[in-house]
Amino acid sequence: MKITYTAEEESFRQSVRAFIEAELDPGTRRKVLNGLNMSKQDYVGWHGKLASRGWSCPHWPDEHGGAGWTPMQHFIFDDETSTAGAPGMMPFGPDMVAPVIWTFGNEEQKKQHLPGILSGEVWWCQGYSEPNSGSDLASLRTKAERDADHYIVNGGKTWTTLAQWADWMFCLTRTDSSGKKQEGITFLLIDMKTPGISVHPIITMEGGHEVNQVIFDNVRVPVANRIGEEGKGWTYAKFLLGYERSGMAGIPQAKRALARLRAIAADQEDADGTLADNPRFRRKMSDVEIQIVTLEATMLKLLAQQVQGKTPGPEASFIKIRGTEIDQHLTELTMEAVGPYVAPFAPEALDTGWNEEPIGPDYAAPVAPGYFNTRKVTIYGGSNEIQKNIIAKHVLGL
Amino acid sequence: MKITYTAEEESFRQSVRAFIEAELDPGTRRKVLNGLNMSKQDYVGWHGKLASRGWSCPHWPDEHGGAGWTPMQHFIFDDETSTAGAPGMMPFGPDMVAPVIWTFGNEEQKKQHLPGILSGEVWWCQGYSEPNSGSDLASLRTKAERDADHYIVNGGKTWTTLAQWADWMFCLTRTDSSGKKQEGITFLLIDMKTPGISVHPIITMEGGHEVNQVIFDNVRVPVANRIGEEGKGWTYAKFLLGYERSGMAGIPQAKRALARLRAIAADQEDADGTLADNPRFRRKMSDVEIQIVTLEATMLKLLAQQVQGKTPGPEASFIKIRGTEIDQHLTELTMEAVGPYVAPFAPEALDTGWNEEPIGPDYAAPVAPGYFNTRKVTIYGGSNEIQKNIIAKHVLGL
Amino acid sequence: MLSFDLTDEQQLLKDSVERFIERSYPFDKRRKASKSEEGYSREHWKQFADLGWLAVGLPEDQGGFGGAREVAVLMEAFGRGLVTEPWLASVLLAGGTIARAGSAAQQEELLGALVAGESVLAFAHGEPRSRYDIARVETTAKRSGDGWALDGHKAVALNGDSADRLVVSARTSGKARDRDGICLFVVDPRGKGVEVRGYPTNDGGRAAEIRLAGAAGTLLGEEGQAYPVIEETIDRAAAAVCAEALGLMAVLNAMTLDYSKTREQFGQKIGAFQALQHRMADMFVALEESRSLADVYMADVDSPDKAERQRAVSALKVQCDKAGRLVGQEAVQLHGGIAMTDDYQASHYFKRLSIIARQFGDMDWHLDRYAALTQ
Amino acid sequence: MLSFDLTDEQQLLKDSVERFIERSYPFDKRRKASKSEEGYSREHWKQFADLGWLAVGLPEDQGGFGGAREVAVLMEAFGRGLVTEPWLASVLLAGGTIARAGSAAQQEELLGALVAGESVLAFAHGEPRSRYDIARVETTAKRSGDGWALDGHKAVALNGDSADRLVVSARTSGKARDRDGICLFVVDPRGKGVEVRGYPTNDGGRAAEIRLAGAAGTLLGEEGQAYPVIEETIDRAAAAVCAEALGLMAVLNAMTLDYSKTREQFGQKIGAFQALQHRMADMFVALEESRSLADVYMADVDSPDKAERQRAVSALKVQCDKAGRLVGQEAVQLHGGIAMTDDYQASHYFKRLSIIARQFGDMDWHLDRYAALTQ
Repeated sequence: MKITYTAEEESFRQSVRAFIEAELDPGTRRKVLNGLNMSKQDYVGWHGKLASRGWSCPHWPDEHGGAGWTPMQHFIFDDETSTAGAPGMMPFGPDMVAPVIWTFGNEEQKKQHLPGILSGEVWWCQGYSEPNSGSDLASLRTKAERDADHYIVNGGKTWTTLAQWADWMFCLTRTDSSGKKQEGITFLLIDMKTPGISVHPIITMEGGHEVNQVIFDNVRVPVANRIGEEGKGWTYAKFLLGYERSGMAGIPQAKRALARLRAIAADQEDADGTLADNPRFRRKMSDVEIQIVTLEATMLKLLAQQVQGKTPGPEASFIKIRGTEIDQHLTELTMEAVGPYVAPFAPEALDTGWNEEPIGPDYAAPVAPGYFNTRKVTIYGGSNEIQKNIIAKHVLGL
Repeated sequence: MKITYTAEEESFRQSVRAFIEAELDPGTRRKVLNGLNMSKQDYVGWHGKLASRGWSCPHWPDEHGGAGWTPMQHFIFDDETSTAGAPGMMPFGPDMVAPVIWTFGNEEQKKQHLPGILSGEVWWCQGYSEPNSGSDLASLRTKAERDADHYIVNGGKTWTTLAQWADWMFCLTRTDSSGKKQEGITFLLIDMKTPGISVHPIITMEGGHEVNQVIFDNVRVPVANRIGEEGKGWTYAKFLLGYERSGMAGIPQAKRALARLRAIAADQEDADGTLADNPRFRRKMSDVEIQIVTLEATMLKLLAQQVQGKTPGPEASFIKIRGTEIDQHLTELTMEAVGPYVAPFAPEALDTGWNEEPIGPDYAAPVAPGYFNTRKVTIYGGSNEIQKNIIAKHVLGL
Repeated sequence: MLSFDLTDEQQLLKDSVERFIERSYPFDKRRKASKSEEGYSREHWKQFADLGWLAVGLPEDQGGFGGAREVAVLMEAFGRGLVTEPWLASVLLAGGTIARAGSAAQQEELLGALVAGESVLAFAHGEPRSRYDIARVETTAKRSGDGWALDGHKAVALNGDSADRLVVSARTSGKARDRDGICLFVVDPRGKGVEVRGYPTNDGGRAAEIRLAGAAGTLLGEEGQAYPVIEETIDRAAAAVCAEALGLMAVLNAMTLDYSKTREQFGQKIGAFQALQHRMADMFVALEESRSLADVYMADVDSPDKAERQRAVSALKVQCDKAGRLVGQEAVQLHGGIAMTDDYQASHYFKRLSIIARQFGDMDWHLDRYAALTQ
Repeated sequence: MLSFDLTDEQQLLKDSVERFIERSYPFDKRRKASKSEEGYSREHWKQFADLGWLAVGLPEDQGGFGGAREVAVLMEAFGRGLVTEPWLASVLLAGGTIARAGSAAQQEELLGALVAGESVLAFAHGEPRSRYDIARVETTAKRSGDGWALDGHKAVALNGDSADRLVVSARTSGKARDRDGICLFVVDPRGKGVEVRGYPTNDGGRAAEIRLAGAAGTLLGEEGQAYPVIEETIDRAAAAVCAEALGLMAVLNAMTLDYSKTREQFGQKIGAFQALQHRMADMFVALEESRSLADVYMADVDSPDKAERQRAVSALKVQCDKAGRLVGQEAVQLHGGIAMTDDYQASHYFKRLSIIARQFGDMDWHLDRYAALTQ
């Protein structure tokens, strides 16, 4: 589809491009475009660059440091940064805890936390899931007991993404077990340097260390770090889940993955030319492209509605479903394209500074790990089954 | 797979072939092979021929007129008759009510009913489903009230296949509503000529008249026509459902449909030759062929187990699921093969004696009706959802 | 900036056609009309003319208005009502080719009467062996006196049996699959050498086989150059049936949902069964996605850039055929037996979706074309 | 008459390998061996030899026994145990080519040591650009003195880094895709001009890139006639990994079912949710169907009729890849996060299934071949 851009939009696009050209670290870019392992500095460095331009959290309200963009500007920004190979923003601070803080936090908390999130200097992690509460989040058991002006937290969280880099955690704790499970949940902000917190890596099947188990052993958290009222944490958590889901379409990332798939197919020899010439494989690539274009159309409509002040409803659920299905489909097609060279396991090839000759084509090493790792996307952020339950209940009225 | 036949089996195959050659009516055969409308006489005529050879109900116990075949002989017989275009046997008499009669009926009933079923002179229909009890069969409401040595039946049945040709119906009725719904069901044999029975056609979406609504208005059924005990009908009905499902693989029919599809594809022109040369379409035909072969392998294993005296368990459920999925897949692929000529609606072309020039290729007329009609197979005989429930409960223990 | 809002004119059109379908197009009337000799109601057709719908998508100097989005507004509502009137055949297909290829005089004559509801047209292009190949024309035209004489067999011409005039494609040069050498002709179906065999179709409409044996035809446009006109017309028809499919799917989803909230089995509404809930969620997603794609890409059907138009049309057809298959099959399955019957409306919606999947290029045909455009 | 019963010998083999896997092959031992330099345990290998498994599928005059069904019995159990010992590479692939192509003396020498567990072999056939094309051999062999000198690059040679001898394909004539001109050679991996780069694989095994620069090779069989030998060997390997997949799927289904009966969410076991029940029913059906196909068609892999063999192998690979994809992906999804972890065994079974789908021809490759055989 040809989107007609206004002159302002066109000039905005140029300024984004120029900014990326000038500021994006070439090493970071190379990692993003080739699916290599990222360091904390890759994220934080780029975040800092954006922050100094006022673009780190453009969707925030102006008073907290947002950029005041139109939805179309957001679309252009996401498209340009993703295409250029800029790292994605970690959602935990800017997209998740920040809206909770500015909506439900007190002035003190806003002053303390929002600037560090905006600048990227403070890394947050999400303390939601527990070993026995996966899809059924509200059944969580990590206990916070009041002791004068502190809570004593005991228990543990799991699947905590990049907790090993985090300065702070926003955390759901149980302060009361007497009522319904959704009641008695309290939303705490926890300094990860507090004594009694230990972070234990969970190695996922592709061999990566992205998630952790976080154990609390008599961790003292000041009551001042509580968001809103005691026992009302579920309300704040649900508010945040809505924010989480709508960000999961991942259109620019899908387009980048498709471009990479096309490049791989063009390199793989096949009976009559390359795999990219094979009608069967071309049809498969076109099919996924049409899926991407279709989801993009849905996102564009949502953007247009936001211009008119409508907030996205339970659509977020189906965007999460389709976005993650497309992700998985792309990584699986890439497995198919690479063929026998998906077998070698070469985690070192994903690290910076590895300069040996690759095993097979240089694009092969991240492919199987990418496929394995992407199995998670239909599980996390509210599994796709949960999203279907939400559609059935809240959209279809079943 | 090459099945090695014994000399006896080979000679049996020859005798089946010779019998078909000599006895199968050419008009009937033409209808079967071209998917045209069948008359009652097509079924009854072939049944009668088989009966005079002792082959009409070969799977029956010997004492009632079975042929005493090995499972391999059944396999050969089904394969040969289907390939040659013999009509399928209507299951209601031979496969459904007959086992109930010889297992739970009294001597009187056996003597009265089994010979007519064996000879094909008496046509049976199944009175199970009601408008408000589809998958939930046990919730049926057709009432049978005792009046001396009769039951007075009031209510109605639906989806009654070929009731318009039926002489008798085996019918589930409710004689007691006080307990659990599975209790209080009574299994009656009802003469369709009894006053108070009316048969109302249900026209299905392809335009055919295969099923009916049957209304009972004070129908007097002798108590002597009750199978077994009053209120124990559910036991007999469940026994019969097991018999019903295992017959639904339909391998020979699927093979015939695939052969027809291949012939159509070979006739349809395509960019470079015919559709049968198109790699995409060839791949689709091979995929369904592999599905058929796979289901056939399952059936062969079941046959082999029967030789050893094992009775099929809940496997019947997954055979029903896969058999019907393959049926639907084949009719849909045939739609695809025929292309724009699926549109014309020419029910008269499916009737015997229609001699006008066909609209488009002569194979086109039955294709869309076949696709539409085949939607039923995943619904009837216990919908595929019900079969999955059965697997979950009885096989997986969930 | 993007806008998906309808313009005021589009909104008016939408309101008028939706109101008509809701109030004046009940299913029993549609069924009766569908079973009549012509397969539709001349009274409805007159109303379509009065409401201005027979001008949608035609050139403004012939009283026409609107492009692909207006067509989509109309067709989606027609899908909801399962309309059998020959709008697609007459206005979009035949009218469209005349608007694109005809001389001023031909447009004046033919489109004037069309828009006024005085003349019904049809388009006869497909042939017995052409499947979806637009260039595969074997019907020939030879000069004969001042005019042309046509010979050949045209297949499944929508509403070809009730048309006052036919637009017929025929070849004056080249081989069966050449793009060059194809022409369009206006043919009088009552003329000598024309045999029209009409029949009902499985979706409740009508079509015809048309045999030409030296039939007289008047050339429409330039000799041998009709391929791009036909291609664009069929692209627009493909997009139009996608919009129709949106209407069909919306009705099927609503019916299935309603049924699941009333039908009880095993002591509860069937809509309470999680396995069915998840499948209804899939049906919802399939429709919403198709609708979004149509809202955003329908405008591209009007693009002067042929590749852009074809990419949009093929993406739409792939998505809508895929969604239509899911929604249609699941609607029948989740209803159970009732949806198998001719009496229950859902079966008719299912049948129309099934036929759309075989019109104007099937899913694989469009996937191949999309792939070829993406090289 | 049909019989699906195992013979007494087959039953003995099955009992012995299943007992071994159950009692002597715990997951932590497997994990440790998998991470070792060779990727497996020499101690286990010795046991395999003692139990006679290194003779399965090899010729009787070399102490071997059994055909495709015996191989399947072994491989299914290896799948259950997620065995990393190089049985496939050493016995089936390398041993199989030697058995089919080698002279009596070569068989005596090489297979004798193999069966005794004294020598590990590997097969180096695939090349960096060959994908699944068996004839695409660019490695060349030229006469050099009494023997041959090989040049080229062999890709992803299973267990190529721990082999005492390699069986290597190379071309003495013809172009890259010709079937004629391909030969097999026995190469000493420690010889001059051989560079072996070993690495772990995503399924817990090992493989190697092998570069040959004037490496010395001993011809195995007739010059230029190795294609049918290689083709049959790879067919047998494809069938063998299908049998392995049965074992993998059986474990994943059992784990998923167990988990669904213990894991609680929303106050009930997740196995009580109907949407999940139906998906577990699909997993069950996928495995049962695959098993039936294997039980009935595995014998055809031994058929002297090449078309019959290839139809059986391709049908098996299509069905097992399809089923393996469903079972593997659903097992992870229904478990949720836990199955994403390296600690949880299911993830390793899933990974092995994912790699099998890319070995010895993928689903589309086999579907195309099956279609070609059905002409």
